[in-house]
Amino acid sequence: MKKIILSCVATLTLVLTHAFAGAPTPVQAPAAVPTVATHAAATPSEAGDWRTMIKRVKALKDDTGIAGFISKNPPKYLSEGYMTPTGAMVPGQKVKVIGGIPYGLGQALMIAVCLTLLYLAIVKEFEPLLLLPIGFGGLLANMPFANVAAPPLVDVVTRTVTEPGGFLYYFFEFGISTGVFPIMIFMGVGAMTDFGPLIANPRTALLGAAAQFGIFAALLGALGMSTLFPEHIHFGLKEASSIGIIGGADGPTAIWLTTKLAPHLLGAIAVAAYSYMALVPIIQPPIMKWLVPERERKIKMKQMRHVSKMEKVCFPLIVLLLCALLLPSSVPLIGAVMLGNLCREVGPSVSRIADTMAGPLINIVTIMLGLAVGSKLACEKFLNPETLGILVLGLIAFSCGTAGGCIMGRLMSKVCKDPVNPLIGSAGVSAVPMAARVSNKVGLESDPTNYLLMHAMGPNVSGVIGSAVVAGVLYTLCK
Amino acid sequence: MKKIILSCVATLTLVLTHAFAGAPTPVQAPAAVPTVATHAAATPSEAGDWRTMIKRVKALKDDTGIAGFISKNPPKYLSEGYMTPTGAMVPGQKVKVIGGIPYGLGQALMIAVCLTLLYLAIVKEFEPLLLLPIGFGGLLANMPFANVAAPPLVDVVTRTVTEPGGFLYYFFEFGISTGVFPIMIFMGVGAMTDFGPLIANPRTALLGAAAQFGIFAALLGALGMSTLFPEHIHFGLKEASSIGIIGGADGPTAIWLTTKLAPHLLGAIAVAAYSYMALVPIIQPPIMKWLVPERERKIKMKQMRHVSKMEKVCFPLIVLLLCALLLPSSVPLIGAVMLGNLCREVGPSVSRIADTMAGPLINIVTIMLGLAVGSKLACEKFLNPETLGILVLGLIAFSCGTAGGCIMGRLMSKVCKDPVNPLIGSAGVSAVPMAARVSNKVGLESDPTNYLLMHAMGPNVSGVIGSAVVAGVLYTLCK
Amino acid sequence: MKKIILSCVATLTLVLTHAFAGAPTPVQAPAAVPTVATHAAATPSEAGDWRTMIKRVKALKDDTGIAGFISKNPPKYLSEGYMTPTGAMVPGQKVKVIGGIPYGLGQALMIAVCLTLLYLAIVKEFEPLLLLPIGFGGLLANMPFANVAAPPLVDVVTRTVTEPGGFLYYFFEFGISTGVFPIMIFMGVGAMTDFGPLIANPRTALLGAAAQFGIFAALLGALGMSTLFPEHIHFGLKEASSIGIIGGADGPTAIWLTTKLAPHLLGAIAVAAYSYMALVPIIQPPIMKWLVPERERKIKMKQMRHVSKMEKVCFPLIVLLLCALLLPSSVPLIGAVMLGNLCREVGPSVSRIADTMAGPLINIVTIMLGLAVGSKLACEKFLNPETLGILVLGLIAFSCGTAGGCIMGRLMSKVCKDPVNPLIGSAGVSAVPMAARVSNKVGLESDPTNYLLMHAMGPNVSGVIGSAVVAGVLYTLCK
Amino acid sequence: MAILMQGLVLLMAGMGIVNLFLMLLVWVMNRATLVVAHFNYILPDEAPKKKPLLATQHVIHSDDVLIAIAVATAEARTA
Amino acid sequence: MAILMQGLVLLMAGMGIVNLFLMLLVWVMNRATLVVAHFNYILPDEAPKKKPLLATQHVIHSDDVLIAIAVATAEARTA
Amino acid sequence: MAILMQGLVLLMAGMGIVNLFLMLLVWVMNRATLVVAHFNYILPDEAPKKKPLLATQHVIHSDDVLIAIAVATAEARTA
Ligand code: NA
Ligand code: NA
Ligand code: NA
Repeated sequence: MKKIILSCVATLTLVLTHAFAGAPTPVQAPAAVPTVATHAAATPSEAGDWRTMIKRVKALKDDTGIAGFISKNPPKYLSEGYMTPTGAMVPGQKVKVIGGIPYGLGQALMIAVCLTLLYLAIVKEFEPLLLLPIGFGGLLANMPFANVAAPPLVDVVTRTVTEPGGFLYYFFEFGISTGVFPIMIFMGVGAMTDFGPLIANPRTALLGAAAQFGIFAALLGALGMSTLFPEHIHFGLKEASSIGIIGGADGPTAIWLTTKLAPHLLGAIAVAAYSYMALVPIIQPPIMKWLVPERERKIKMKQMRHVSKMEKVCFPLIVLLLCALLLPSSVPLIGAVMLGNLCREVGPSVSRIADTMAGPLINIVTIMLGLAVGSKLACEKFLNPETLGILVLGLIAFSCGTAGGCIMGRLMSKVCKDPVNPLIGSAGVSAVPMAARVSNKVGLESDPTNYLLMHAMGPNVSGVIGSAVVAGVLYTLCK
Repeated sequence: MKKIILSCVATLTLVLTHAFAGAPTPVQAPAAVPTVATHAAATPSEAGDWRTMIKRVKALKDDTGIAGFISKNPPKYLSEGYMTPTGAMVPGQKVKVIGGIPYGLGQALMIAVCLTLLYLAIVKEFEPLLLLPIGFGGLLANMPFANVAAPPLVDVVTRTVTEPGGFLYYFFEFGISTGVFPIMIFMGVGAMTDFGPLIANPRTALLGAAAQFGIFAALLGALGMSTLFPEHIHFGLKEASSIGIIGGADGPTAIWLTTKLAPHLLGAIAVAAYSYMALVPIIQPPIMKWLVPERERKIKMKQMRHVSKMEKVCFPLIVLLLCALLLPSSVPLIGAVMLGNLCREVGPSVSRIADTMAGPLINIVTIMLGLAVGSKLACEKFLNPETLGILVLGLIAFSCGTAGGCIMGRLMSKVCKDPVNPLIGSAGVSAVPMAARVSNKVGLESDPTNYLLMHAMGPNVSGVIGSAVVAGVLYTLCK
Repeated sequence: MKKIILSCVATLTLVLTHAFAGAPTPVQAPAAVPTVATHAAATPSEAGDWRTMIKRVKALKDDTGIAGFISKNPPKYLSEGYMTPTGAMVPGQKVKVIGGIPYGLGQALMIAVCLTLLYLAIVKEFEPLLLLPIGFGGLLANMPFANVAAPPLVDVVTRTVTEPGGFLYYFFEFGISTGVFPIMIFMGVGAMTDFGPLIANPRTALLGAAAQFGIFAALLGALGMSTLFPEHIHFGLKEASSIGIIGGADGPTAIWLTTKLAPHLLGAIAVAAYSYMALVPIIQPPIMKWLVPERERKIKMKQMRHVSKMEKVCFPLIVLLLCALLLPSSVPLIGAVMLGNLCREVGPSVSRIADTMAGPLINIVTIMLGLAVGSKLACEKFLNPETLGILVLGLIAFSCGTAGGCIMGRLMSKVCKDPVNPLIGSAGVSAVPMAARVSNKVGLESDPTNYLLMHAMGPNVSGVIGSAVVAGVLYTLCK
Repeated sequence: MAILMQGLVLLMAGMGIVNLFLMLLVWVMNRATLVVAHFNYILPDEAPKKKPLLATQHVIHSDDVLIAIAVATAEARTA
Repeated sequence: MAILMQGLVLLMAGMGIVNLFLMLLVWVMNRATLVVAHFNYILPDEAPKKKPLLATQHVIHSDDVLIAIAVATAEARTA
Repeated sequence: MAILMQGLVLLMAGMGIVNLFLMLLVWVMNRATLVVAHFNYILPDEAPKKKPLLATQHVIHSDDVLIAIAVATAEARTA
């Protein structure tokens, strides 16, 4: 077996080396023959003799990934700009990777980053449904000369597409640039979410509001960072808002807002959002234990009342109408969640729709959204101190959100007649249903008979509404 | 609990009122500091100090839905026109709501209309799979400043999209403007339809033809209306044809034709078509009983012969080829139905395709089609006497179609050797399978042992072919 | 029954003949009345009196399919060019069907061809999941005046679409022009493929490499043909490469490459590729028996070792990274397969994604891809000697691929320590899993106890990688 | 009124065409049935024809399973 | 520092709005519950509430169930 | 003829590259297998590997059926 491989390799290497070396081969005759194309349909590629082809074969070595990884230059469409198929001119940018390292090396580093993401997704099971596609998309997008995320080549005069773009480019333009994918994910989220615990105990919505504090803490932090390190970190209000929304702990909301306000940070923010959502069981418990004294952690809440179908059907419409009256900019996000939820609660007559939203539709969109978001993990945008900042700020966002929820929980625990266990406050950051499970788990540690899961679902789902509201507000104020 | 809410509300109201009131706060110092952006990446939103931001916060009150509902003006893109991302210029229109009421009030009324639609869909179960998305789409599209159905903002010079459109805009452009969604729905319809009863008893196709009379009755009615009330109702041939096709009792056919001939009536026509389809069990029986004497209602039909697989596989191809030879304009609709049906009848080797057409694909498309159609429920197009006219004419269409079918049924009953129960004629309006069930039910009332369901499926499915044929003819003659 | 049909036909024929004959009907009065539109909304279609309408009805006979099939001219958009909605100008072509026969007759012949394809798909079960949609798409696209594959009509000045295109046009532009559909199919293929046998026995990959010889044999054959018959056959390097790739026996790879290099051959090449894939059980066995002596056909291979989950998860990443390093142009295809496979192997945590790729997503895309590819079965491109050439060359490709695999199999059988049955070499042409089954069957004929299926899956799946590699190389060298 | 006359022409043409088309279809199908009868062997009927249904329609609830179990158990008991 | 002040305004405005909105929601829902209670008859609760889940889960074939029953019954009989 | 020569070059280059690539793959995989063997603990094999199937095809959780059978049998026995 080894022999055959070796002998084949030897022979072929010989042939190819020869070709690459450009050695004058014995067969010289054809050189004299004029190589005019022999028939009408002759395409340019036929012009020229076999030597042209050998030259092309040799030129292959300049197009290998290896050559790409040691190259200095970013892809032309990035540095020189391009025309989109619809005729828009996208200007070129000054592309600079951190430390002035060559672009190819930057791509190689990004591939390492993406492999790490895949490791986290696959082995550590960090939100694998999203981080696996995002990591894989980043992997593909950083392969030199593969053009998987490249725009199509457009003839500037006739406007025709001379070479189609990469598939990640089309996924992105189709679903992320238009904002359609996050909306469709939200429909599925709505169709999978039971707002019953919130309806049974509406006051828990306040915990979902308080947990949004993390968003603004990170926002302020981002502005502070860029005031402190003006030469390294450049976050304006738009960037700070997009970073803050990581604290909303809702992937689609974060992607929706970032696409609109700070698209250049999309990769880093999406990665941070999903990573910290996966880390909720690690981030939250210490904060919860620090802020909520043992005694209050043992508080048992009253069993939840039954919620009628009529209430569940009316709820999405009420929320949507309130939102329409007060915060129109949040309507797309809230509307999508409430559409999905309405279909879910109406029951059998529209279960085809609800099942589709929560099944094939959300799955298909998740694949394409993940890959498209991953395609924005470009080295010049990810390998810089700002990404580090985003990671730090994301952690701040989650921590402050958790703290906000817990403190509000303690406040409510004091003020309300019915007992409230402050631990359910931390579930207000959403990250459905992980955060609610964390509340439950921490509660069980103090009293093994105290099941908080259903109670924590109230703040948990109201956190989704809360961060959609905040996203709308930030969009209106910062756009 | 109440206390906490009240105290919080009080504090926050104070803060916000203060902000809204624009009262000079004590902190005056920063005013003197020149607020030049502190670093290169400074975006415009950073320029200006905190007062700018407070001004923006105050300005939020002009962008609430409440402000929208009391505003007079339609959205700018409607009144002033806009450029699409592909560079087409859509001219502005003179937008006038009935009675000269302010646009915002019109939107509020439309929201009430949409809530009524949702009520019908959810509680009364009027074709909920379509009317729920249509109603919800209308709800979203009529929320002021939410821009859920707005086109993207395009920079007229560089042609770049500066703000993406609403998701309902993209659904509409993607699937309805192109005519692709109704076609895909029809594939699924074909994959769910058994043409066996029609193949076993081909002459029942004539009942499906006769029931198309409703289409033309409504068409004439529409023209008559606009001749009688020229100052209120303006239906030309295109509008009349689109209204008439309601009588086809096929949603996708109606949407397909209306999109091409009278897109401004799309909302009203789709709503009328699906509503009356749901009302078939109420509309048809009186007409059937009035036109068919008790004696004939008792006629028992011969049991249906077995239809071989070979016949079922050949049928879609035969219909398609006939259509291609005679009525090319009906080929897209008939072709889609017959493709779906062919996949269904071929059996296991292509069941993946047939199951997908009749499952995930039709479900996904239904969601997007319903929402997109609903987004055309704009007040200036719906709140006017013409909508009332459409509702009246839709009823006429269904009634005359039923009558046409029944009369042809009686004629066939007289002429044919094999017994024909005229009640199956009413099933010719399609509304599969509702109309066939109505035939069965009315038949059972006269003779509790006379099951007409399978016999009525013949005219029922031929009604689908019939109205697709009529849609093609109307399109060719009126475009 | 007959009577009623006949009498109706008589009456209606009378009416219509009258109309067609243009006989002056008694009702002359309206002629004097000026037919100025009676109200503001008057559309052009209302102008004119009933005679205009009768004229239009009469004109219908020029638009029937029958008239189309006897017409000489190709559709205007083909001969005169058109503007796409994005503003690109597609120039007109000189459309010439073989033998100078009228275009309509050409379309009729193509319909016969497509019915044959449907026959093969339905009755002979030749890759029915693809050939049924392809055949049906061809059927629809060749129906005169049906415009199912026509581009939209665009107003050259305002750039607005005045009449939407056919749905096959949109399917094609959306998924094939962009190259997205073949990529998505490949994701599903990856999610359905088990690379275990290849991982257990990596050296079988060499068989998958050797079987790619068919591609180049056909490529050379195509060039030879066009040298021999320069007046009938015009294959340049691009065309020859696209034809050669038929030998890859992978539909998506063939469609992907052909769309980029020789889109005018897409219909013929896709049909050839899928047809020969279905014919693998007929094409391969004689060649295998001729090249592999009875004695070697009986060789029993060692039982395969167990492959751990970790290996299966690492495999797609290793292949992808190797590909990125050496052959960036193959990354889109290989990347898609490996993404699907990674999701499959990671297991339960991402099974939603893997199930979707291998289920609803691949099914939906298959329907649209098949129809869109079929829409390119135009007579001027299919009815010519080149198609015959493509069919011959496709057979050469499959045969030479099989031969290449078998010969390499014998070589390996001689050189390797562990026994290798040369019959598994033929599975290297991919056509998963058909070719592997053929290896197994031929093996069983020589020794009824020798099951080669699992061993043949190694070369079988490596053939997929091999032809994706070749597609990338051909694209780079010939574009 | 002119437009009403046009509508009338549309009615006659439209009803005429749809009737003619479907009559032709009836005629062709009556013929085709006779012809096809000789070729049924090409695509023989499957024993238990499975009809593609809505994906969500096959969805069964564990309830159904429970009922099935109940029935089975009951039958077993009485066996 | 100017930008930090802007951020502070954003914080106050944002937290204020989200709190106000959700408080309003709490208030409306508390009211709505009382009202809706009178209209529960419009949409009565279904006996065993089915929750829409992932389509790919839970699709079962009646055949499988029948086989399961058959096996179960058979085993039970022979037990 | 010139074009045939080009085709020949293509053949040699193409076959060379695909062979080299897959040989390299063979070599890498042989190496990788040895390395990966030490890391199998990272992703342990699951007991019964479930293969992704067509969604519409009625994916069942055999567990459900098994549980059903078990319960049915048990009940029947104790009956
Ligand atoms: Na949240
Ligand atoms: Na109909
Ligand atoms: Na292959």
